[in-house]
Amino acid sequence: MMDIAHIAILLMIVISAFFAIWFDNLLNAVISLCVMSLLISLEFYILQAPDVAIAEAGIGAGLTTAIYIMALKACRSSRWPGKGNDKNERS
Amino acid sequence: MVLGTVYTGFGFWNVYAWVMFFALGALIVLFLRSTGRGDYEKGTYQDEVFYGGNPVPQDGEDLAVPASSSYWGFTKALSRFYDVLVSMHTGILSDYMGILVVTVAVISILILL
Amino acid sequence: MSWQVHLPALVVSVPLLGAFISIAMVKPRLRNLWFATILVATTILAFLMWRYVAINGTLVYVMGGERWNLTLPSGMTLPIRIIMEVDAFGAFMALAGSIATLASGLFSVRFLDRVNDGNKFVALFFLLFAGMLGLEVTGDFFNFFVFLEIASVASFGLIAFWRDRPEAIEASFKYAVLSTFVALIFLIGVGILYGVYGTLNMAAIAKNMQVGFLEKLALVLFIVSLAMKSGAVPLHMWEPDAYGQAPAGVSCFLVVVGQASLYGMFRIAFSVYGQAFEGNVLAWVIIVLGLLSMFIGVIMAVIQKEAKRLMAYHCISQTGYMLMGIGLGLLALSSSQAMSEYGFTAMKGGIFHIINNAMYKGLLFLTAGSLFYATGTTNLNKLGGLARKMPYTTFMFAVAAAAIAGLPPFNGFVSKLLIYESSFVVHPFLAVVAMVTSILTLASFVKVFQSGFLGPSRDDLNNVREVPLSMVVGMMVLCVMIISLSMMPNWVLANLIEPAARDLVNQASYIQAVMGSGL
Amino acid sequence: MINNIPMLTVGALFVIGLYGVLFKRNIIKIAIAVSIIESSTNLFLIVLGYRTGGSIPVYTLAGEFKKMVLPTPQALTLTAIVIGLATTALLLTLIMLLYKHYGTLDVHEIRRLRG
Repeated sequence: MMDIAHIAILLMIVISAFFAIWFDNLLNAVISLCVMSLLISLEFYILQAPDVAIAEAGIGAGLTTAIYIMALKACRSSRWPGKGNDKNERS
Repeated sequence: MVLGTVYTGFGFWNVYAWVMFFALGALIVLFLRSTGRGDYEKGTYQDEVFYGGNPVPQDGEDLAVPASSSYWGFTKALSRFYDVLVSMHTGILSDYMGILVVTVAVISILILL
Repeated sequence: MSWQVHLPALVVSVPLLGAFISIAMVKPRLRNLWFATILVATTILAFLMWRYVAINGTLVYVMGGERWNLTLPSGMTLPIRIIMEVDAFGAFMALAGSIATLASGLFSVRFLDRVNDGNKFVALFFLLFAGMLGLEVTGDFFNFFVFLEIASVASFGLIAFWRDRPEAIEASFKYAVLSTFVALIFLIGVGILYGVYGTLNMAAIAKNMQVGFLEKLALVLFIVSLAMKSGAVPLHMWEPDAYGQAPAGVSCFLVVVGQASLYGMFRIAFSVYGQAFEGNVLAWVIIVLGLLSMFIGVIMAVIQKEAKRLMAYHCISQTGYMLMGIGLGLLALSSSQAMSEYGFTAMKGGIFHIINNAMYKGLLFLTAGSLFYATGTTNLNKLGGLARKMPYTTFMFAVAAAAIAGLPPFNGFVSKLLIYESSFVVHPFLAVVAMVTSILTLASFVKVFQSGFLGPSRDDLNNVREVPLSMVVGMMVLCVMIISLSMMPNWVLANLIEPAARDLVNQASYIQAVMGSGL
Repeated sequence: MINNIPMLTVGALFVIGLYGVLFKRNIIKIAIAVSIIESSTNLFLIVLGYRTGGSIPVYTLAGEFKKMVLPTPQALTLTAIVIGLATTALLLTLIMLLYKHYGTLDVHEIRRLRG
């Protein structure tokens, strides 16, 4: 039973990593990355490393995602004045 | 004259011999200079630049050879080689990463096998 | 026990202290004073460390304990503590690096007046300094990785310091992605070695080294990652961008940081793997990397128009000389006859070239920086006739250019001579490439000299004047170093270079210093 | 068999990340790919220290277990996670500045420095 859960988590890690690369929408990709980090922290817990799991959940899943989302917001709104602020202008 | 002598295992080289050589050269240069004409005067027609008989441009920029023109013949002769080299430096990050990965592959083939 | 045994820890912690305190400095004058004080102090510490190592042999420092290992009740000993190990080669690298850093720091003091956030510059500068010295004193693989990352992160910040210039950001971004990837590769290599040997201590791994598939894989990862960090062709693409866009003082500094990565590569190739790695493949890989770096670096330099970018390409080609010189030493490692015939000479050449390159390449970047300070551009098409207006800079440039091109009375010639003569024994082709590179180096610096300093003066550069005194002093430090290295080749070879080369070759003494006869 | 599956995951994550770095054109995607490679390295270190049936390497929590997983890789991973955060933050800062200057996130258009 434990083994099946373990394998399922590993599989889900790979799938979420794949989606993090595959999604064209950047927000979805970042959320996928966050899910991957959470699953990896779960995997760390299974591999008997609870302290690393806490660090990964806090830093990898929490802080890193926050930074990514801040960067995404900044990339949508901050441009030199005069160049337009429309996010659909680029693709 | 052991001081300043470097033995390379195949020969030797002495720094002070060279310094003396240069000092000697400098003395000869000074001697030649002292035999020059003494009737040179600053601020007269002797100061004027001779520019092939043409009027001399006021700004030095028009006189100077720009850096991109130096070794023109060299780069022209090797232009095919240079084209390849310059096109290697594309400025695209993905290409650089690709070269890195290919290098890892090549070196691992060499060392692992 | 004298206080001097703590030197390896001090050379890392003093710049770190400087970094963290300099953020809090409010007044620019106070900050500049602090900057200069910590720089001089660290350089003195590095010098004392070099002297201590020269007198007492390899210095081992254990962080937070007397002994590096732990003996279990069952009688088994485990290498557990963080150790720092400085042999003559490491001490030599630290000394050369800190002299160049001192010069670039003194040069940067006036540069700081022009920017608003000078505190951040100082903090990053010291962080990079600590990272560089850490790379050179550590005896532990994971610490090596940590210092590599400290140095990388600080250098991303410094390269992008002119953040209103798009090119600087671009260069920093490219370097950041490549360098992060490469550091992770290095970490994987460290993990592999840990998985096999169960320890991170370089000497302990070296002692038990049995080269199999996994060790070779780790070696590939180490070599590639450190070759990229030191900018060897074909992994050099970031280097002209980064060195060309960084502030000039920082470019001068990045040269020695690149050499610290080179130090790591040689440390791993000689001290960790050493004779356990059979065959000549590794040596030839390093030599071919060196040949490619030399030739392609210089051939690209000839066609550059931007002074700093041109010098950055030269930096690649000079790295090639070091790789080739020390690679030849590695080639001769397994046979003592080949070692005495050409290997040791080549290594002396390579190691001498490391300090030479730190000095004259640093000086060249500083002269480019003072050109930029005085005229606002380093584009050679827009310069001309500066020799009369900037006599000191011109003199320094001429000295450095003659030294880097290997013109006889200067130090560049000595190291190149040693490399030529020893590489000729292995294969004449190597020596020919080295000489052609030297000629092209001269050619491209003649181009810089001709279009930057000679020629008629231009109207748009009429009110250019010589750079301020502290910048001249910074350049003077390196210029004096170049001239004294040139005038005393015997002393330098006997006291600086030979002990370093001997310690690098002698793997047994490296292991012995840490492990004693135990384990 | 079950012990090798985490290793396979490490490999798969590394390959996915490498694919992203090499073939994705958006620089935020490249940063995400670098993060994935980082995670794979962390996972690699933890898996390296794992011993089947081992317990938490904390003496008071270990109970009557005889075997512990190796503590050193866990300490290394903690450091690596923090370093990873620092580099990711720096990369994203640079990306924000790049977008400000160039107005694009396409890596093929950020190439003023070449030749």
